[in-house]
Amino acid sequence: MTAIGDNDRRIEKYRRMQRIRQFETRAETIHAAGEIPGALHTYAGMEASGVGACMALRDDDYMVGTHRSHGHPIAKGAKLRSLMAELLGKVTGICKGKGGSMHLSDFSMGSLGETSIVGSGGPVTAGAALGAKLQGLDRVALCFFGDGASSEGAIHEGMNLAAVWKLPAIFVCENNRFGMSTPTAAGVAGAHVADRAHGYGIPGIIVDGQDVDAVEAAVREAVDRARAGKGPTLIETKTYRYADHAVNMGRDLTPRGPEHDEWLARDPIVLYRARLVEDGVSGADLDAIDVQVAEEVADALNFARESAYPAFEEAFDHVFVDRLPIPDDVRAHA
Amino acid sequence: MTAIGDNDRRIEKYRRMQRIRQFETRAETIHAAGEIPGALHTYAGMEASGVGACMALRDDDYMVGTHRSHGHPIAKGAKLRSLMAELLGKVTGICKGKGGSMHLSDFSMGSLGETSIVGSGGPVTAGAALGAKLQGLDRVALCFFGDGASSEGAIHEGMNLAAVWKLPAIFVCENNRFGMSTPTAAGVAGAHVADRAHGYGIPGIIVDGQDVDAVEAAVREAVDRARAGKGPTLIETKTYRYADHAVNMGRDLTPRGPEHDEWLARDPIVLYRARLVEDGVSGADLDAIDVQVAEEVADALNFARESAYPAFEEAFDHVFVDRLPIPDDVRAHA
Amino acid sequence: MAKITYLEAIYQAQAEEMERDSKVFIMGEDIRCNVFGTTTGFVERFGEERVRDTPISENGFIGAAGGAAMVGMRPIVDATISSFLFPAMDQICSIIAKSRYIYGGQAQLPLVIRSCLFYGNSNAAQHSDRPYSMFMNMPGLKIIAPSNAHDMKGLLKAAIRDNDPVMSFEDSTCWMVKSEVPDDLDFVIPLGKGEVKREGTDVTVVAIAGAVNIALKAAEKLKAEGISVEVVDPRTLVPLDRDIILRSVRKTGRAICVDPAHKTCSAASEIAATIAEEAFEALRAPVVRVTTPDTHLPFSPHIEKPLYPSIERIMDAARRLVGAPAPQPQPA
Amino acid sequence: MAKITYLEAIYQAQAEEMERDSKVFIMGEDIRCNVFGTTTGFVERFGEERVRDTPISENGFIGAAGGAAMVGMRPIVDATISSFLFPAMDQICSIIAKSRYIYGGQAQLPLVIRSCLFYGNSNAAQHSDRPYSMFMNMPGLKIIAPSNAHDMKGLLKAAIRDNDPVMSFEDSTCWMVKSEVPDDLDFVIPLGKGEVKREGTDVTVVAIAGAVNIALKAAEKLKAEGISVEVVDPRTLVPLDRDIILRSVRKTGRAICVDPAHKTCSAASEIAATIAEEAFEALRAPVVRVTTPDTHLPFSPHIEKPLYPSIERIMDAARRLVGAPAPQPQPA
Ligand SMILES: Cc1ncc(C[n+]2csc(CCOP(=O)(O)OP(=O)(O)O)c2C)c(N)n1
Ligand SMILES: Cc1ncc(C[n+]2csc(CCOP(=O)(O)OP(=O)(O)O)c2C)c(N)n1
Ligand SMILES: [Mg+2]
Ligand SMILES: [Mg+2]
Repeated sequence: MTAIGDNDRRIEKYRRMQRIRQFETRAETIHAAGEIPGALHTYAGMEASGVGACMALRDDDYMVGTHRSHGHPIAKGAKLRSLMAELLGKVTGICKGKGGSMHLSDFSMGSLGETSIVGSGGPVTAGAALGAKLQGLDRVALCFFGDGASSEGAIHEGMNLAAVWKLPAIFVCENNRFGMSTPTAAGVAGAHVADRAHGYGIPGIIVDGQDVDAVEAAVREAVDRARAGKGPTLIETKTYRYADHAVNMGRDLTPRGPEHDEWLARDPIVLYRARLVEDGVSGADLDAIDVQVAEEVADALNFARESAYPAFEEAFDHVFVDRLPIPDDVRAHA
Repeated sequence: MTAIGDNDRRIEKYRRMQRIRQFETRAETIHAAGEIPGALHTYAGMEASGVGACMALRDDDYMVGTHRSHGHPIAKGAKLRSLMAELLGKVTGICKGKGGSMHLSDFSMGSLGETSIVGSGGPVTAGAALGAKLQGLDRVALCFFGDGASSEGAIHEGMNLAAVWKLPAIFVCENNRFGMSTPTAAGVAGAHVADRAHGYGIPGIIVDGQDVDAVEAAVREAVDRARAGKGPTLIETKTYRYADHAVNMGRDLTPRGPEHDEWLARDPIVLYRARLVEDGVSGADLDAIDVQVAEEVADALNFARESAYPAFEEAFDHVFVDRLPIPDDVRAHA
Repeated sequence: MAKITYLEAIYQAQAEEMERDSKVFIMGEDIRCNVFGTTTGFVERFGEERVRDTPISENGFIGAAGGAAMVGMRPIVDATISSFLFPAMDQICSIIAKSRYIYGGQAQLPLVIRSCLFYGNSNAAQHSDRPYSMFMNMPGLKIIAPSNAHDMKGLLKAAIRDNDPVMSFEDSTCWMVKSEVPDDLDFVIPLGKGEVKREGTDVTVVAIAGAVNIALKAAEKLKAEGISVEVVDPRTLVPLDRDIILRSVRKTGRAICVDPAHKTCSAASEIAATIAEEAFEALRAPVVRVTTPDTHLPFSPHIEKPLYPSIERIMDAARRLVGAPAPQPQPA
Repeated sequence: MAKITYLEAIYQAQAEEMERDSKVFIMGEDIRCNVFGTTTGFVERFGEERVRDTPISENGFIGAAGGAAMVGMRPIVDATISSFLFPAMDQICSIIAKSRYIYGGQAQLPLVIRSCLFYGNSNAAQHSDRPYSMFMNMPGLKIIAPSNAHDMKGLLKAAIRDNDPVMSFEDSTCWMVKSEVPDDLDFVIPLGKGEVKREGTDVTVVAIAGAVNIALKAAEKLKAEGISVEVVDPRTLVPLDRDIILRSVRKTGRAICVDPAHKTCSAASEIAATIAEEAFEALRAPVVRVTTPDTHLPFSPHIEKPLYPSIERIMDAARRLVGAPAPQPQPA
């Protein structure tokens, strides 16, 4: 695969993958220490999938993600402060502390939610693509979903709807080999999720999910198709998650096979760094990026730690446009 | 296509198709006269699809159908009396008058429901196939669903589940060109519903739905496969419904095209009669069957008319195994 | 003012709002062919882009309404029969009801999900659901349940203009009933405001959707027996106008809650609980519910029809509450 | 008798019934790896055929439980978290709840759908639903909601043996709590029988699921204030043991309904409405509900935790009902 894009774009891909990795490494540590409540599903190992896909999008394109929600917004360009603050449940969090780790969704980056109900992003994506079309905007909507999610009716309905209406949508199945403890083949019929495309009469593409350039190229083609009014594409990125389904759970649920080490040996960031160096980028420049990213992460964590928790009223805001009244008996003990 | 089966089986196919046609012709008339409450969705034009499929099944095999529920039970061998009584809402009806036209399901014939929620038979079928497998029975379960139904998540989930677990299931999509007023292509992505099979790694077969022998042959192959433990098959019968979505609605919702007359010219019963005669069956014998069937239908209608309506208590029976008590205030005015 | 049916009110509300605001569009199964008469001439008037026949895929297109709303559109979804909301339950409960909240106000979801309560006409259990109370238990969804053409039009227009997701439950027993409706293009009824449909002093009947019309007939008959009934129609179930209900019960001291839905955990249960909690001091008699009992709805008309709240059952309840004797049964 | 946790009770009930009856099998997402500890050693003991990991496909496998039940099996489905019932709503409401009825008794549906109420631990709104009241409004579904290991085991065994579909809502706040459970392999608690968990004379607290334990603690503290609380646990929500509730309220004259679910159209609403309808003569005070308010559940623990019914809120309600003064606030 030939590298694509000019140098700056490629550096940006490297930077975003580093951001995801370092952001999560830090998050995992402080989660273990009890600083982050709830479950934490990390994206480590899958960075090339998210970054490659998002780098093929414009800033104003839409994106819908999943419970494994840290990678997608960073891949799309989100700043780290409000993401980290969200993990800590602070009012400065991107969701004001109401979403948490499964919902790091930055709408200013075109996100329309990172939804923790598996498969539920499918219809939303079709709808966003429809909304763009109806408004005469040449935006596309991209749906990230897992291999496990492909079994949900919602994914089928989203793809069928997008295909029937030739909507500018891209469905990216991040096949990381497992849904929790279940190997893909035990939950998903057929050789490849991408094969489902045939039934909808749309292209079904398989791409090396550890190669950020390859992912970007595949998604870019789908985006061009979508913008040209030719309808959706289904892309399957073959990738791998390093950590267990969620981290710090006490035991590993994932039945690792001998291929585990092979996957670790194809780390998307290591691979990309090597390619960049081979293509003449200096190692020192990349080291400098690593350091900058480390500073960003540290800054984000500082910001998050110094931020306040939401006031109790926040619990009653955003159910509707108008804030709900707080019942007296609840307020009395808040 | 070469004819298959010995003469008796072929006569039986003819008889069942006639039964469906005559049963429904009669039902349509008395529905117009107000003798049948609710909506009536007829199967006329599609007889070869149901009869061909069911003749490939054993008596103890399972079957799940749809709102267009008259054809399937008759195809599977059900007697007409309790079906007609059900249409009239009588207590002698197969569902004791509680199901009506959308639910002519005769469990003694292996039926597990004719369900009027579009697509909802998919998971039930997978479950019945699973139940057979778990009990070591070599039975199969067959799901009838419409072209429109293929867009429902439930159909996707049922097929995926059956494929992953290699269940003895057969999914028969009766593609009659429309879902209500919507042409198949306007609701269903892809060239053929059968193409969906590819995504599940199972066979996807297209068959002439007006040729009862062809349908039987295709389903028989799928049944053999299923019984041999090789998993499900998706079969699409290309067929046509003659009447509007439901009959006696005052106006026709179906946007008929020029192919309408071509379909009428390929009536499954007329075609089959011609083939039988060509193969040496005497026209007089077939006429005799037509007359016998007419008598069966008349007998069924007499039976239905003479039957009683359910007592009010019936409304409270079969919610659970134990009959519910009737609230006093309701009973007072029943 | 013109006298129009409930279905015409739906048609007018949709047409006027689509005319007013190009962000409003409508989709649903077989909507272009105008099955129930609520989209007459829409394709010709608004074009195929804004009047969309959907696949049979409720979770898909109702969820898509959510997505389209998030990017700036104002979708109306016609889900036809309420029973077909079950396949779409996840998009309604997990995405549409919750997205604004989960994302801390980042998501906007101005959309309307319409469906009819299709009971009483031998459609059997799978087509006869009246599931609004299920959605009342899910925060984040506004719910209207109008009982006549006037309210239907005013509430549906308000719903389309509202910036929150609104579910409209449309009672098919009201479809053909006419009432006077203002011609004003800006006639809207604010969500959350109930109405006293008839004043009375002895007993309050709080009725939902089509039951309002039955309650009004019962009130008229009870008048002849010397019982004065006040009929309150909440019109909107979320937000529920608890004040108008409590005010009435505080006046009459007696309450009957009439609801065409199944009894357990119904809107009637909620209203009764509210009365028992907040107007207890005023109560002079038990709070009674007149609902459909907790059985499914059978096909056979002879056993289906007696299951719904009826004029007779409301009259019985009212007599019981005021301590009036039941009328002598007529000799057969 | 042995002291075991609620999770162990689930494990034992399932293991014993699978041992007893070869028609019983279990399926669910990631069930073989025993995420919550309710299927320890099951694959080894019962084999992969009877212990099935499913695709992530709730409508598919819950519907498949219906199909398998119709052909003679007795499936247990572990849907893990209650929020994941929404995608399966159609198979539950249209097929499982209705098939026996629609087909006039031809269909048999002996199956159990288990799911946990997963609230209070920063799982955010999409994972924190407590939707049992939605299913209470749908005829044809029996529902259990046990509050301790003893009841969990006895009710789950009864559910597995029952010939109707049963939904089991398992409160995650009870998971690790131990209680004495009989060893008898035939220990079952009949569905539809509530229990008085603590006797008292001044006020009845009817509490649901995990709220029972909070109510018991509140009762203990109120005793010190001279208020005698009777705690009633319906244990089964359908059929609901209305008698045991009414008997208690007729004795105390006061009722508080405590429910971890959202207030509107909750089980608490249903119980309150029942009391107002059938025990009105005995009531000496308003019927009060202590529930989670109608907002979604936020991630941030600081604002999530105060939303649930608490000991303090129950105590406040009890004091109000008996007319006792609230205790003086302590200086900070
Ligand atoms: C509807 C629904 N069912 C089950 C779950 C529980 N769950 C959360 S993540 C997950 C696995 C998802 O697998 P996949 O789609 O492959 O995504 P991955 O976690 O591998 O990124 C499951 C079963 C859920 N959140 N939503
Ligand atoms: C879930 C659901 N959505 C919508 C309907 C209304 N409806 C009944 S039949 C039908 C068309 C079904 O088309 P198809 O599956 O092709 O079957 P056909 O009627 O052509 O036999 C529709 C939309 C329904 N019954 N259930
Ligand atoms: Mg995965
Ligand atoms: Mg069709």
